[in-house]
Amino acid sequence: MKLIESQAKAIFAEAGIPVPTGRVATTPEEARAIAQEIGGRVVVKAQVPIGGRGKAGGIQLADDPDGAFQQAQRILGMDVRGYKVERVLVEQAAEIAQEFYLGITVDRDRQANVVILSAAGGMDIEEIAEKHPEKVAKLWLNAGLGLRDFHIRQLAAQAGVPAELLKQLAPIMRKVYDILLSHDATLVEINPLARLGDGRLVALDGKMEIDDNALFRQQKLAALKEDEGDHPLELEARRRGLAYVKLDGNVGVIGNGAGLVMTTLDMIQRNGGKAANFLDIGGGAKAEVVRNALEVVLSDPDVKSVLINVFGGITRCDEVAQGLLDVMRSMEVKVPVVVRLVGTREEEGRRLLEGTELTPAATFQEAARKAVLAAQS
Amino acid sequence: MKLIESQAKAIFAEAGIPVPTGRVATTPEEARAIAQEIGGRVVVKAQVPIGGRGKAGGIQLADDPDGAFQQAQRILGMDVRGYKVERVLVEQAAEIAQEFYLGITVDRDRQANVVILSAAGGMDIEEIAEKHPEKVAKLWLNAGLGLRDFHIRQLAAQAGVPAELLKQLAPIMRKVYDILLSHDATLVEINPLARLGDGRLVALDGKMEIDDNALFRQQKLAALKEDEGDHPLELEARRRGLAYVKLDGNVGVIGNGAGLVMTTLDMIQRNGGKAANFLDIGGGAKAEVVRNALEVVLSDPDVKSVLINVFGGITRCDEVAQGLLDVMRSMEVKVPVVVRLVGTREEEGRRLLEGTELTPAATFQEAARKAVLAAQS
Amino acid sequence: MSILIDRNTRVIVQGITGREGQFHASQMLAYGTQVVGGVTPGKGGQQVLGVPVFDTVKQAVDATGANCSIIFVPAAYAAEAVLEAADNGIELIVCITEGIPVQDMIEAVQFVRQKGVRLIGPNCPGLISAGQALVGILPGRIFTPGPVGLVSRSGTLTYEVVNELTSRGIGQSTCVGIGGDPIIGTRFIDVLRMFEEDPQTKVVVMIGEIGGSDEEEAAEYIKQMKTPVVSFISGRTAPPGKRMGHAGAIISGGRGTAQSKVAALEAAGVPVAETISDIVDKVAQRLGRA
Amino acid sequence: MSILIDRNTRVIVQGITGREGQFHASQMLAYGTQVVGGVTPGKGGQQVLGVPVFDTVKQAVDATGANCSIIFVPAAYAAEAVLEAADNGIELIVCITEGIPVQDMIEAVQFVRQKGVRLIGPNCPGLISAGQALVGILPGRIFTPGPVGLVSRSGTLTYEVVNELTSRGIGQSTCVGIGGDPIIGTRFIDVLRMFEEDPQTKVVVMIGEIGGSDEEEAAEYIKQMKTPVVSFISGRTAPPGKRMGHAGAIISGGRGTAQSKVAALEAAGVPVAETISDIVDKVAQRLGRA
Repeated sequence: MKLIESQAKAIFAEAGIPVPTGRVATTPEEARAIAQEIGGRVVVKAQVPIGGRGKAGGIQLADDPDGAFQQAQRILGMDVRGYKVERVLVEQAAEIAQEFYLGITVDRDRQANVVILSAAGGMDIEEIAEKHPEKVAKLWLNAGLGLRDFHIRQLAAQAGVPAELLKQLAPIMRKVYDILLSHDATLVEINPLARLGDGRLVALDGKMEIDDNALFRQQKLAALKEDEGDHPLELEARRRGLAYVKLDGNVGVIGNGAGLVMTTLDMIQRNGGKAANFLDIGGGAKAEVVRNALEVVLSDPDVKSVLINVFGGITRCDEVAQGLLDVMRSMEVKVPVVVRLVGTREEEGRRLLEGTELTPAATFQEAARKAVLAAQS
Repeated sequence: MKLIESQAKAIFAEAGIPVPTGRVATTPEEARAIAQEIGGRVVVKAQVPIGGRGKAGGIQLADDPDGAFQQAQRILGMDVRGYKVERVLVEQAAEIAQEFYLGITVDRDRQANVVILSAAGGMDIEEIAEKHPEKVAKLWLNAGLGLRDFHIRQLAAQAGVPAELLKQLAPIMRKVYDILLSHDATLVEINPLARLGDGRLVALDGKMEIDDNALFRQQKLAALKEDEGDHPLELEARRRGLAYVKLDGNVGVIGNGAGLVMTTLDMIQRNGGKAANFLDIGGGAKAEVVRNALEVVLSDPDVKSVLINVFGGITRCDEVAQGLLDVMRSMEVKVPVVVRLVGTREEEGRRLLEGTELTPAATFQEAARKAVLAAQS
Repeated sequence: MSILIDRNTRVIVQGITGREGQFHASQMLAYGTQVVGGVTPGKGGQQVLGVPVFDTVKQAVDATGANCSIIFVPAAYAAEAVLEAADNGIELIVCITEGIPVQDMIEAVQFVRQKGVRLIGPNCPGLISAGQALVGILPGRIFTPGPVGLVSRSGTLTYEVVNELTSRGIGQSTCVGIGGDPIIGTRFIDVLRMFEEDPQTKVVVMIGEIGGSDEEEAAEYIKQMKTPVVSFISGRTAPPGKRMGHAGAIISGGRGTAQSKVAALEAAGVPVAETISDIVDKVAQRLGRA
Repeated sequence: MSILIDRNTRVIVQGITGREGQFHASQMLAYGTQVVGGVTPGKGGQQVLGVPVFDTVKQAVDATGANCSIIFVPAAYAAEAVLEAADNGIELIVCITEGIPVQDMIEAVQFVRQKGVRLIGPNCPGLISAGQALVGILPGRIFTPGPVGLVSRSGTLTYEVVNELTSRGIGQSTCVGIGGDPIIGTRFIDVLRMFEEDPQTKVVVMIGEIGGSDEEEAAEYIKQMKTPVVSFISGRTAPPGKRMGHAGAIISGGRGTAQSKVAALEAAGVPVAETISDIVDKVAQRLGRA
């Protein structure tokens, strides 16, 4: 899950990383009050879980409380790349002398956390890496050793960060690494980490990504999870414990195994169709799970046909068939459902489905073709 | 430096390891007041930096405050293997069901911290290891990995600690390791770690050894250092920054390099004498250091002769000679001083000492012989 | 021959008293795997499926001489189980558990590497050397001994391939599911190296998917391999930024697309199949059985 | 030949701008050692003794191709300096610093071992390959090339021996001061193994002292050595429980006595000299020059 700027900055501040004075407002009146409190010039920033808000006009300066009111009024409700702005962060405006990039993230290829530091902050790290590759310093951490002072000196030297900033930079870097570990983050990013006119280093913008697998031990963060701008069907599927992704086609898909389901989506496209979703019921699914899966897929108004593609290994085909039957009996299914069941208890499964309205298919290819045809008719 | 029971227990309590209720008293009246506060049966324990106080009568039970007064009166001032008891710890008496040994210490051979756990607590670990080797579980820690739950299960299984105690034991073990690292200890020992009648695990006695090399970053512990029962000459030498050990002979020894000085002591003994001290002035010593060293050695009333044995590598013989001259000029030296100077600027050094009362020696052997003879005369 | 496991592999099951652990232990035993013991803290002394249960891996290794461990421990404790196995002389660790926190796995993978221990997974179906030993949750009955080595990030998809291979009379040497997580102990390139050394394996099937760059890295290595490799990449139609079931199956920052992987493989001269049947056709071709 | 260092060793000095670092760098240069640079955080860009100073070991290694580092960093930062060197491709680290906290060294020694890097010290005088290179603080002028390898826990005592060897016309191959701390990177047995492989070294002198059991362990190894070893142990009259100058020179819990070491060495057939002259006599004997 992604944390937005205001959430990341709250965590930074708690850890002792300097951030500008500010607070979140949900109304223009609140924005004015916060600007009043802060005094002087403020910046009003749209809080959305996506980049590009600056270009979209979601970041504006205001000279006084009334200006803050007006800017908040303009930004709140704005659409930033599909996300409606419901909150703005009102912060003391900063006089920036220089911008740095500081991030720690997981490098899956090196199987390590990697610290990235650059003296060319403010842009996306991909952009920095492309435009100024020589200004990007990277260092992969040994988990046992952690982030040491010599690492920090190495990074600073390589990134060309002035030596006089090391005294401020070192504790910030250590705190970023502490935050990464203590919050089970896969990314903690400060960009820009700004040197102000008075020489202080301040985190002007921040981003964090939290490992969903670790939310069981990150109670505070887990509570924020629902706030994400996910599709309502994704939220519903998550509540039911299903690995579901909403897509923009019209063939509903249910299968077992991520690779099998991805391949099913690919096969649907090969046959001229487009999947409405990804849904993996996993290994050894019981009838109950299958019922839940089908209910979620059928509740999607985009779905014009459904393809159930199961290779029975641990998963038993008769269990899958039973789950399908349960749904057919409890609700009216208005779209064609194509079913391919292969493997463990295949015969038993097919027998259960005989005489129902489900469309059987013998092969992967046949199933994809039939489902696409059904959706088009 | 060694921490005594009350100091170790204060650290345990701060870390959240259960210890009996109690406080230190320096007078029988205080002991009575503490016993009154605690209520019920108490134990009065001599606080000395040495083992064997139990056998010496330094641990006594008292049924009531008056009993505590009497026991404290008896124990305070008592001599335990050369240490005068100036403090007693008055603690709630515990009903012990079983005693365990738990310690973490530095194993220099394996270059690792080793955790030691035994179900046969109460005795010295050497005694346990000898009498019940099968009951002693040891585990060497990887610094990067630290002490993990599986280590604790492994130790408990091997030591035969009942599984139902694991829930209490695990956090205590983790805290002992945390204390070791956070206090730069080379030993943290709880012995006995007692299971009481009600099932609780409590640290009934504790010991810690702190790495002298780390006192620069252990301000609180460094402040306790002066409290140690060291010889006054050792304290004085430490104040002057000298590596000095008081011994029980009568030949004062000064040399450069620990091995050289140890060998000098050995040579003195080979020649029928006995050294009054060990004193290493280290490498590259200036005249000032030599002067300090000689002053400390000469202030020892046991010293009947002094042997200065220097092999000049980085250390310059003329610097050493100058330091000796400074002392000879500033005070009356009443005992014979034998000097062997070899190596860097040997000639210059000898020339400086010509015409003084110092006794020159050409070889290691000659120097030792002359110093021993001088002490005997 | 085979890689990683064979008839002589001595396996313990960490988490043997759990539902999953016990069920799959029974399947492994049924396949003929030497399951010699299990580990569940607090349950030492019990017997499960006729094998002894221990409180710790150390006890299990001391008592049984196990050299391999398969882990069915819940996600919150699974990385610790890996550390315990690696720290106690286990040479091959197979971690089935899904949903282990990434930071836990970074530590575990680095420790395992430092110890010179081989870890397969996590979030994987394990592995099987057809006709010899099953250390995993793969459906043993679809496998038959033969010349095809398989390595895959996806379980079920692999079963589809194996099923079709077997039905067409083409057997398998070893099939390794390396797992769907971003941080895994063994990657394509590691397994390819082993197949390259294995005399039984005449053709290798590599089944990749979106996310990361293991396939691209493997493509570089395959250039110098003597054993032919046939590949398949799933997720060609997956949208960016969405996790497709596997925690590791995600296109992020424009990296890890199926297109990038297909391009790298094709540049290395590796045929990339379009469908599962196509994989099997290409394998048959390379075995001269087309 | 020699062990560990020779004419081609490329050395950087960590802490080169300090008083000690600079003085000994000049001595090493004077001896002919290839000192190629120095490291002092914050002083990068300066020149000291004609060699460049860098902020980090990485920069120094990148710029100079150094493969060896000698550390003169204050005790509070010295273990970190060891980690930095080990993490940046240095193959041989010589740590002179005295007074490093034990827990810092445990971590550093374990990390260095894990990286496959060799650490000499800390709290040691370093080493010298006579006539070739000096990486340490030993007085170079007393050494002369020859057949005797020395390994010692004590600096000055070793100089006494070398001085007498040289004055009697017996030269040295390499002399290694392994240090007086309880936790050290290289122990007697490690250096003995190297001398055993070194064709130049015909006799080894091992100078031990009270504390620990390195000498006892070495005695076990010497039993199977072809190169003869002569030994000396100081501290025969040291009282238990007292640190004799070196942090590692302490008899604790009845272990680490000179008597135990002498007994172990004698049991292994190693002659233990009683005096320094006696060491040299025994060496001369073994060289057939008695």
